[in-house]
This record gives sequence, structure tokens and C-alpha cells, in this order.
Amino acid sequence: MTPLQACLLISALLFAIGFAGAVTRRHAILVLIGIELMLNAANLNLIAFWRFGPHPEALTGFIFVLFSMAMAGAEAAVGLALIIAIYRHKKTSNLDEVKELKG
Amino acid sequence: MPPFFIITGIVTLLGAAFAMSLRNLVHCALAMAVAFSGIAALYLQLDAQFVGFAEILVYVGAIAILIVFAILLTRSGEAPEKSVLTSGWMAGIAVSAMVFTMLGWAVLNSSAIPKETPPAPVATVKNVGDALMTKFVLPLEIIGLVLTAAMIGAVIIALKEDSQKSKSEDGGQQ
Amino acid sequence: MLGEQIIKGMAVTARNFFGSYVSKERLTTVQYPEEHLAQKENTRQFPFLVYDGDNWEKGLRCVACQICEKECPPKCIYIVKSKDKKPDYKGQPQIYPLTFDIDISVCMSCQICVEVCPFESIKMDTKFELSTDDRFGGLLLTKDKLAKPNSYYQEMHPHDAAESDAVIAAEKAKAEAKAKATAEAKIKAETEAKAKAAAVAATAPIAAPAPTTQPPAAK
Amino acid sequence: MFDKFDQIFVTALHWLVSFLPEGLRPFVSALICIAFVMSVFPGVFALTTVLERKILGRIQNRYGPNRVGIPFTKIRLCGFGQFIPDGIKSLTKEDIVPRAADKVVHFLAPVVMLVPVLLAYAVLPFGKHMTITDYDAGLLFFFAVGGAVEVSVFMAGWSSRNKYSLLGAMRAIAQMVSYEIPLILSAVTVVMVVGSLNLSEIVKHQNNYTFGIAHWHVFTPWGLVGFILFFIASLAESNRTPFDLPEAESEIIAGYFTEYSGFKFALFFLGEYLGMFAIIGLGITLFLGGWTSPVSFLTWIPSYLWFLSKLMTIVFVFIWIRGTLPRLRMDQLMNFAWKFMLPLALINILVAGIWHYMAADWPRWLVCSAIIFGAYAILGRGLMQNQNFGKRIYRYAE
Repeated sequence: MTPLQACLLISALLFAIGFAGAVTRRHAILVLIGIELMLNAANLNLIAFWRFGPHPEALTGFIFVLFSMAMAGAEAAVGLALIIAIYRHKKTSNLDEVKELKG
Repeated sequence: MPPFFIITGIVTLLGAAFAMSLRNLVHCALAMAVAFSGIAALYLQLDAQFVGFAEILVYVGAIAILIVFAILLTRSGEAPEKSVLTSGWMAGIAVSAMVFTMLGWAVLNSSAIPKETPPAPVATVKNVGDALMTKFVLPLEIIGLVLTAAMIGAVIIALKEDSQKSKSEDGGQQ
Repeated sequence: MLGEQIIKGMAVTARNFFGSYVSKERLTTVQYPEEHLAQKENTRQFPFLVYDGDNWEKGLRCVACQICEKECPPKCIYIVKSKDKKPDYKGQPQIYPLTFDIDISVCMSCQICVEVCPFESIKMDTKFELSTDDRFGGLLLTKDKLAKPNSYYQEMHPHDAAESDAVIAAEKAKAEAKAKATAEAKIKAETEAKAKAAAVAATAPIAAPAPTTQPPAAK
Repeated sequence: MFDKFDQIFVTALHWLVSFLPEGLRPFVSALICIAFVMSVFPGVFALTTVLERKILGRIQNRYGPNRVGIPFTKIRLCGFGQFIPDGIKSLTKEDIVPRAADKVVHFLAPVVMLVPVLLAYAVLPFGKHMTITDYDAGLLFFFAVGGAVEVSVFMAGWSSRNKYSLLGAMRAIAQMVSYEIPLILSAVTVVMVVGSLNLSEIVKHQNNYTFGIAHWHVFTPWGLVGFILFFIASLAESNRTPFDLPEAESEIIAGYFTEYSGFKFALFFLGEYLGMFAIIGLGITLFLGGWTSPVSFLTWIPSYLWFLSKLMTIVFVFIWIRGTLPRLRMDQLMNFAWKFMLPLALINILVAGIWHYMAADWPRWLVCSAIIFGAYAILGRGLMQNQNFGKRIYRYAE
């Protein structure tokens, strides 16, 4: 197994774990954590391909990861603000109980 | 394959698995911080130090803390008595297992994977800065805009409804 | 301007900081085991027993009347009376304490024992460094440790000691006067008796030889 | 001669390592460096605990500890032996864990606190050629590991299951997050002017002399403001008075380490002080010329001594401030961070840019000073005017 394949396998497993968590857990914050894990799996992929790819000096994957981190920060901020707003409104952050559009 | 790489990978995956499976949400958040630290260590071993430290700064220093705050603000610090899983969790696990098998199969059998390891690239802060200020200057600006928008949006969403509105709501309830 | 008051405050503390190195008046702390503050005259710590003269066993004023033992609120005094009697400072035969213990781990320095003592025998000491590593025996003061000479008391509390000495002197004087009075009365009675006897003797044919030696002895 | 004395530690390290086989050398030299940090800075910590009590005592016209010296002798060393019994006491005390506490997290919190703090020393230049890892993005590394301290604070506060602990932890995190922004922004000015995140590079940039006076960043308008901002923010980051709300004894007992005792408490205490030294060390490196001497005729004094003396001077000022200022209220704390320090730091970045691009002559001094002074006056006035002395309105988290 080459190092690249090892990285990709780790990232695939990380993605699967994050996905399983996001799909199976009830709590909204845990879904968010799962999404963060999936994003990180993608970032790991990008870094691995930058490192072992043909043109590392172009820094494409590297910069992509930086931007993706900034996006993750924005996403987390907005997501958590939404969760808090929903909690304030419905007194729950359990996703099964937040399925009605009627407020 | 250096052993340290494998250890970090295992720590990362264990952290992620615990983050997704523990009952207590605060434990989940802390396990997530472990997973992120592991990913940062992986980045360091892939010669991407800048990204590694940015990962710790952003994920462990900011997002983990943010999530912990959200957990405490939504009063979910205690482990729930009810089931923590959704009704269709079996299907979810099955789908994610399928995703992993497919990805793993593709990774192991792909012909596009280069066989030899290239020498470590240099990604000094200066190079990154130059790239950000020349080639990627437009994405950088857009990211700045997105972050500002996200910040304002988050503040507006999380802000309490103004007192007049809540007063009328109270009146309505009575 | 923001920060102005902060700088003023910092200046004050800096003045204190450096001032404490130059001026001794700023540092009010007394470095205790090495330095001692002069004690006030009214300092009182724990009781002790006063004795007169040089021999503490002979000169002890205490007569084991046990009033202090009864009055002591925390009951820290323990007295055993003697069976025999010894002459006190007045020369009267008195009971004396065989045992006189004060447990100063119990004593609360209330000074009631001093107030009630009719013999000016128990007084308050100013010694306070009484810590010991033996918390049972070391804090139980026995008679020999409690006994201190009157000169010590006079030095420690001159005013009180003078008062107490005056009381004792008055008592003594009273007792002497009484003794004298009784002696005089005795002598008078004797002389009267003798005079009577002499008168009787004068009338009688035999004269007594004794009355010639009597006057100097009476003086 | 003086140069040899300056490099004595570096030469000693090379000499020690030279006996080993080639493959072991990096590993062993790293171990020696770790041992160096683990012995020197806890030593400075021990000294500081006594010094702090002595200085506070003097400020309040007391002596402070002056008894304990070398055991079994009459030598008192002005009380500087005090840390030995203190240490023995805190290390041998019973370790009490609340029954309701989350045992694992409660146990891990002090460790998680100490690890990033010690890691931060890896990039600090203690002297000439005395940086453990001369890493390209050292400043980023420093701030990254500094951010991990917040997690440990939360772990300690939450796992104790004590409302005081939790309140203290929440206060500490809110304070650290708020003050990290002016901290980083004030450091950004230096990065802009030097053009490097490498701390050795930053020191080298300040190691020039005109008329015998060093080119420290603090001697420029933007550097002065940056240093003051950094100083205040580092006071807040290390939870020192007047920003010691997280452990306000009179309100919430001891904050997030209320439920800690014995060895774990000692670890927290150590971690807090080591964090303070690290952040002071960074401030020295960024603004006060690191290990360089302020005047050219004193360059013969060994560089590590300069670093240490600067460190102790700033520690003294920290203690002095602790002896002077009362604790802030939470809203004052937040107002100060967001309404005064953040705008001033942003303006300072602008000033640093102007400074960088204007010709090195007197007009740039004038322009930069004018901008900074104006901003300071306006922001300061705004902060004072917004003070609300009326009845407080409480808002609770729901």
C-alpha cells in the first residue's frame, strides 16, 4: 500500500464514520459534528493528493483546504446559531421532534 | 509507511468513532477535538505544517469551543434517557458501510494512484502567502465576504427577538 | 483620558513598594520571634501562684481554701488540701495545698480566680509563649511551675502588686495589731492579775519575785 | 570570549550530542531541550510564586514571606525557600475527586492544560541560536497551541459538576476567545513589518542599532500601541488581575479549578504560570527585541540573560498591576475587548501599513503618532461615555 492509499483509506473511513453519525444520531449538534468530520475527510484527501500528486508547487490542494476550513468555520457558526434558535423556539434540539414547519 | 503515521491515523479514527457513538454530547465534542488534533498531526506528517496548525487553531481552538457552548446553551450536557439513534439507523449504518466499501475498493484498485512517492514539497508561509495574494486572490476575497456574511447571519439568527415582539407573543399566549 | 487613573493608581502602589524599603515606619509588621512589642501593663494571660520570701514551698500564700477551684468556669483548677497545717505569713497555722494544678489548655483567662482569691495568692501572668509538643502533660501546670516570687509580680504588674502588697501589709498590720492588742490585753490582764496578786501578796506575807522582770518583756 | 559565554548552552548541547551515533542525535538533542524547558521554566515559576507574594506584600507595606530558607539551617535567603514547603504540601495533599464528577475528563483536564503550554515553548527564542524548533510559522504554532488551552479549561469546569466550576470555565473561555483577537491582531503588525512568521527572524529584524539604541518594535508608534494591546491581552489570556474573573475568589471560589486538589491543582497552577511566561516570552520576542540588548554597549551580556531579565521585568509589572487594580465586571471586560481593543488593533494594523510604506523620515513618525493618538482619544472617550452606572439589566441564557 502506498502512503497515498493509506491516507485515502483513512479519509474514506473518516467520511464513513462521519456519515453514519450524521445519519443515525438524533441530536442536531451531533449531526453537525458528523458533517465537520466529513469535511475533514475531504480536506485530508485534498492534502494527500497535493502531497503525492504531480504538481505540489502549485499549492492548489493546500489553498483549497485553507478555504474549506474557512467555509467550515462559517458553516459551524451558522449551523450552531440555527440550532440555538430552534432550541429557543421549540425547546428541543432533537431532530425527530423538529419536523413540523408550523411554528 | 512510518509507524507514527499509522498510530495517528488510528487515534484520529478512534476519536471520530467515539465522537459519533458516545451518549454524552460533551464527551462527543471532546472526542471530536481529539479527532481534529489527529487530523492536524496527519497534515504535519504530510508536510503541510501551515494547514496543520490552522486546523488546530480553527477546529480545536474555535469550532470545538463553539460546539461545546452550543451544547451547554441547548441544555444537552447530560446523557439522554431515550434512544440517541434515529428510527432508521440500521439503514444509515448500511449506507455508510456501502460508501466505505466502495471508496476503499476504488482506492485500492485505482490505476490513477501514482506508485512512487515524490519528494516533500516546500510550502513555506511565504509561498502560501504569495499564492493567496496572486493566483487565489479572488477566492480569498470571496471567502472574506462569505465569512462576514456568515458572521452577521449567525448573529441575527441567534439574536433574541426584540422585546416588543416577544411581549406581544407573551400577550398572545395569555 | 482613558488610563490616567490607572497610572495614578500604579504610582501609589509603586510608592508603597519602594517606600517600604526605605522607610521603616511604613512596615508596621513586627518580626515576632526576634522582635517583641513592649507589653502593656494590663496584659494578662494565665494565672500563677505568688509566694513570699525565697522558699516557694514555705512562702506560698495559698491556703487551699478552694474558692478559685469552685469559681473557675471551665474547671481547670485542681486542689488537694493538706491534712497538717503550716504557719502562713501572719504566723497563723493554715492548711496549704498539697496539689495545685491548672490546666492551661482549658483555662480561658477569665481572671475570676484572681478576683475571688481572698489571700492575694493567685494572680495573672503575662507569659504567653507556652506552646509545647506534649499537649497533655506540657500544658498541665503543677504547683512548682505555678509558684512565682512576689518580686516577679512586682516587676510585672507594679501597680497591682503594690495594691496587693498594701492589702497584705494591712492584713499583716491588722493581724499584728490584733496580736498586739491581744498580747497587751493579755499583759494587762496579767499585770492586773499580778497587781491583784501583788496586792494580795502585799497583804500576804510572802512576795512573788516575778513582777520585777515583767515590764521589759512587755515592751 | 563573551560570545563563547553567550553560546555556552548551544556548545554544551552539541558537545553532549557528539558522543552519540548519528541516528540518535536529533532524538537526544530534542530530549535535552525538553529537559531544559521542563527544568528552567518550572524553576522560574517557583521563584515567581515567592516573588509575587513578596512584591504584593511590599505594595501593601508588609514583608511577605521571609522565613523559609535552606532547611535545617538558619539561612533564610529572604524567604526564597518558601516554594519548597509549598510544593511539598501541594504534592502530598489528598487528591479529592467529587463523586458526581466525570472521572476521566476530570483527570485529563490538567494534563491537557499543561501539554499545549509546554509545546508553546518549542518556538520561543530564549537566546541567540537558542530556539528549540526554528519553525517557519512559529507564531501560528504558538497561537494554535494556545487555543487548545481553552478546551482544557472547559474540561476542568464541566467535569467537576460544580456550578462555580462551570461558571468559571464559561467566563474563562469567553474571556480567552475575546482577548485572543486583539492578541493576534496586535501580533499581526509585527508580522507585516518583518515579513515573516518565524520568531527568530522577528528577533533578528530588531537586532540593529542606530545611535546605540536597538530597533525594537516597541520604539515605534505602532509597536508601542501593539505592545500595550498585546500586554493587556496577555494579562487577560493568563487570567491575571484585573482580568481574573475566571477564578474570582470572592464570587466563584476558584473558578474552574474549584474541585481540584493536591497534585492536579498544582498542575493547573503550574500550567497557568507557564502559560503566562510563554505569552510574555512571545511579547518580548515580538516587541521588546527578544534576546537582544537595548543599547549597543551592553551586547556583551549573554542573550539568555537579557531574555530572562526582560521576562522577570514584565512579570514584575504583572504583579504590580495585580497589586493595584481591582477586578473588572464581565460586561466591562467584554466592552473593553470588543469596543476598545479590537478597533484600536485594527487601526494599528493600518498604521503599521502606513509606517511600512512611508519614507523613513520624521513625517512618518508624525502621521503615525497622530493617527494612533486620535484613535486612542476617540475610542477611550467612547468607552468612558458608554459606561452605564444605572441599574443593570440582566439577560439570562435560555
